[in-house]
Amino acid sequence: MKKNQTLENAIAAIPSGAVVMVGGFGNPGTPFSLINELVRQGQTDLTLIKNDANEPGHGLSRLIENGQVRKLITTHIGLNKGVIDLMNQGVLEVEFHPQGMLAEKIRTAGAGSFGFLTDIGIDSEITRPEDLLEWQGQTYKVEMALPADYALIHAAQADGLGNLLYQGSAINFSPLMAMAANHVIVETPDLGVPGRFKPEQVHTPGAFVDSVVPLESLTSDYGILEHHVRR
Amino acid sequence: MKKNQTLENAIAAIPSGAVVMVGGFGNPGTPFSLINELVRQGQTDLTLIKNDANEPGHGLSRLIENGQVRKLITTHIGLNKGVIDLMNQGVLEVEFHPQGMLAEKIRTAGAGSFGFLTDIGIDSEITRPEDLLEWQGQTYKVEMALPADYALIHAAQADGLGNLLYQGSAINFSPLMAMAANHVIVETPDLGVPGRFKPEQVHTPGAFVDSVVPLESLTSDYGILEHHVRR
Amino acid sequence: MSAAERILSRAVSEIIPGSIVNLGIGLPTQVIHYLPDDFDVQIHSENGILGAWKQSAPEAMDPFLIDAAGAYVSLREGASLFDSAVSFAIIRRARLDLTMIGAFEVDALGNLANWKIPGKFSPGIGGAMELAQKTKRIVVLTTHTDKQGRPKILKNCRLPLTAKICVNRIISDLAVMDVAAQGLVVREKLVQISDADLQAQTEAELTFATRGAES
Amino acid sequence: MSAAERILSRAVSEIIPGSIVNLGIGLPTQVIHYLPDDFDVQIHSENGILGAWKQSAPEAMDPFLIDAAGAYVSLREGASLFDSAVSFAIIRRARLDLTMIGAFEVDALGNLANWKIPGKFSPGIGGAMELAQKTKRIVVLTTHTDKQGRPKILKNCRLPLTAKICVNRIISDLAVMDVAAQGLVVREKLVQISDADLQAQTEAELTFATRGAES
Repeated sequence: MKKNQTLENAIAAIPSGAVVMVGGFGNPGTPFSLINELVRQGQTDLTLIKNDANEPGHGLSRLIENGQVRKLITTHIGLNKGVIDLMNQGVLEVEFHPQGMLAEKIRTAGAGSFGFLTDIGIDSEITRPEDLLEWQGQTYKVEMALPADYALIHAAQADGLGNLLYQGSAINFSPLMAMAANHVIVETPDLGVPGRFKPEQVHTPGAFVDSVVPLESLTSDYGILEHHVRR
Repeated sequence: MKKNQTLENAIAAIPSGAVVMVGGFGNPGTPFSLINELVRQGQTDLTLIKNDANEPGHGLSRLIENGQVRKLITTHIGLNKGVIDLMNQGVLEVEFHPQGMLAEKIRTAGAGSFGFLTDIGIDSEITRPEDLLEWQGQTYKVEMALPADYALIHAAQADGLGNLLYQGSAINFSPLMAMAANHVIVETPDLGVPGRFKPEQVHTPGAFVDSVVPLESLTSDYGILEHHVRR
Repeated sequence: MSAAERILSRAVSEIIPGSIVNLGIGLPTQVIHYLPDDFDVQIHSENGILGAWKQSAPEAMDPFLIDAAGAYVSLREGASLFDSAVSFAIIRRARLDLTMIGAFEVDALGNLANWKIPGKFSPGIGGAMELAQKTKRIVVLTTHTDKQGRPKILKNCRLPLTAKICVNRIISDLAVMDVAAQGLVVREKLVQISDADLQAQTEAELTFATRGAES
Repeated sequence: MSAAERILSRAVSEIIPGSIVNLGIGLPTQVIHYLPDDFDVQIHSENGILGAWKQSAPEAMDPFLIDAAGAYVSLREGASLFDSAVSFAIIRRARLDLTMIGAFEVDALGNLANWKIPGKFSPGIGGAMELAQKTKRIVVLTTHTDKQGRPKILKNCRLPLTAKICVNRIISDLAVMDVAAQGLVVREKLVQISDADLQAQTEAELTFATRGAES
C-alpha cells in the first residue's frame, strides 16, 4: 500500500505558502490529526479553504491562532469569535462566499472546469460589476473555480487503494476537495484492504487520493462538544 | 407512499413535445419499462437526451424507430446503425457532445447553474467562435446547462420517499439527470420502505424524485446481449 | 410564554405534512423540538442531511452528526446524507418546499437582511443567500422589534440584503403577516395588542385582515 | 500472429504496475485480455468504473456491468463505481496515468484524429476528446496502414482532430514510435522490415533509434 503513510511524512509534503483545503463542517469531517501535525511542523503563510474556522482552540482555529495562516477562504465563522477578531484587526485576511457557491467553486475545480455561471447573490453587495457576464441575452455572475495544492480529509473508512467512505454529516466538502486538490492527504481511524467496500458505495474513488494516514485512535477533538448539547 | 405510481399514470404525465432525459449507458441503467410504456402511449415530437441510442429494437431506439422523436442529444450512437441512417437521411436531428461535457451540462442544470467554462474541444471543429469567452485574460469555451422537463431513471433499489440506489455501471448519467429534470420518474424492481438504506449510501436523495414505479419483474430487455459476450 | 416560544409554537403550523423544510440557524432550528414526534416532514440541513430530527439522549449522540448550527441531531427513517454540492443543488433546484429563516431586518417588499451588520457583525454568508433566493416559500421568524425596542419590520431594509423580494410570510412574537402586492397584510395577531399598537411597533405600513387571533 | 495480436502483445508492456489506465474503444479494450491475471493495474472505464477486469464466465456475467464499448466486464478487489460526472472528473483532473486509444490518423506532431470521417462515419464523440486532451500519457494503438494499404501515420492529419499534440507514442503492427521534438522516432520495429520499407509505409518522416527489435 504505497498510499499508507505516517502523519509526519504526509504533512511534511506541504510547504509554507501552500493553498490547503480542509474538509469538515464544524467538527464532523474536520481532520484534526492532520491539522495538529501541521501545527506541530509549523509551515507558515498558508492559504486555507474550509467551510468554517472550527471553534477556538480546535482544528483550523489552532493554525490561525498559531500565526500560520495568511488568508482564509470560507463561508461562515460565527462560532469563532477569536478568528472574527483577528479578521477585524486585519491580522487575518478572510474571503467569504455563500456556502453552496464555495462548494460549487471547489467542485468546479474538481471537475477540471474553470468557472460557472450563476445568479446567486447577483443582486447583492457580494457581486461586483466585473463579475457579471452578458451571454446570449442574459446576465450571469461568473464564479471561478477554486483549486488547491493540498487537501486534508478525514474519512471514516479507507482502503489501501485510497477509496474513501465518509459518515454522518462529515461528508460535506470532503469528496469535493478530494477532487479539487492536486495532492490529497487523508486520515482515517479505519484503514483496511481493497475489496472491503461494495464498489457502488465508495464516496471518493482512490484515483483522487495521494496518501492515507491510519490513525490509531481518535483524540478528544473528535468527540461531543458539550455546548452543542441541548440542555 | 405518494411516490408509488403505476407505469401508465407515471408516463401519462409526459406531453408530446417534452424534453426527456433518459438514464443509462448502453443497456445498464436504461429504463426499458418506462420507455416501452412511452412507446405504447405514443407521445410525439420528443427531444431526448441520452448517452447513446441503445441498440436496434431496444430501449431508446424503439422511440426513434417509432417516429416519436424530433431530436436526440447524445454522445455516441456507434452501436446503432439504424439511428445513424435516420440521422444521415435527415429524419432525425442529432446533436453530439463529448461524453463528459454532456454529463457536466446535465449536472450543471442539476446544480441550478446556467453554464460552465471549459477547454474541452476548444481547438476542435466542435467549437464555434461564438462559444468562446475571453475572461480575465484567458479564453474559455462556454458550455451551457442542459435541463429537461422529465427524466426517466432505472434504479436498482428505491424507498417510498424516493431515495435511490444504483448498481454496477448502471449509475452513469442517472443521478445527474435526477437532479436536472423538473419531473423525475423512476422505475425499480425493488421498492421498499424508508429506513432500508444506510443514509450515507443513498445515491439520489428522494428530494429529487417525483414518482417511483415498482416493476414486478425485469423483462428480457435487461438481460445479457449475446453479441457483447466474448467468444 | 416567551417571545421565542410564541414564535416557535406558531411556526409549527406553517409546515405542511409530507413537505421538505430547511430550518435556518437561530430560532428556526428550534422549531424541530416543537414538532410532534410522528409529524410527517423531512428536515433538510444544508451541511448534507435530508431527514434530520431531534437530538438523541447524550448516550446515543453521534459526534459526526450535527445540523448547520452545530447542534447534534438524529436521523429519521429514510434519511439520506450527501455532500455540500448535492445539498445546495437541492436548494438551488427549488426542491425545498419551505425555508424558515431568521432576520435582522425584513421589509414590506419581502426583502430580507440577515447576514451582515457592517462594522458590527459579519461572520460570513453561510447558506442564507441560496436558501432565501431559491426556496419556493420563505417564512421569516423574528421578534417584532430588536432588544432596544426598534422595529425590525421596515418600509425598506437598510442593511445589506441577503436576497431581494423573497419573503412570503413573517411570524413575529406579536403577529403573522403576509407579503402581498399591497404590502404587509396582518393575518393573525395577539388578542391583547390593538391594531394601532402593532402598527406603532412596525415601520412598514400594515393592512389588517386578521382571521382570528392567537393567545 | 495477426497484426492486432502483435499490437496488443506489445501494448501490455506499456502499462506500469500500480498505474491507472483507460482503454479506448476498439483495439485498446482488448489489451485487458493480454494482461496477467495478477497484474497490478486499475482499469478505468469512462462509463463509471475504476477497477474493471476480464469478462467473467457466462454464468457469472452481470448484465448491469459493461465497459464503454458495451462488453461485459468483471471487477477487481478494490474497484469503485461512480457516475459519469465523477468519471470524467478523473479524466479531466489528469488522474489517469495512461490512455491507450485507437486512431484513424495520427501525425508527426502527435495530433490525433479518431472520431469522425466526414460524409462517411460520424457516430459521435464519446469520451475520446477528453481522454486525448487530458490524460498525462497517450499511446495510440493502430495498424500501420489502413485496409487499402494507405499510411495512417501522416505528416499532418487530414481528418477533423480529436485533440492537438496529445500523442506520446504509437504502437503499430510494424513498429513502436515516439512523438519527439524532431518528429517520429522509431524505438522498435519488426526484424523482417527494413528502415526503408517502414518509411515507405509511413507518410511522416521517421528517425531511427531502435534499441532492438521485436519478433
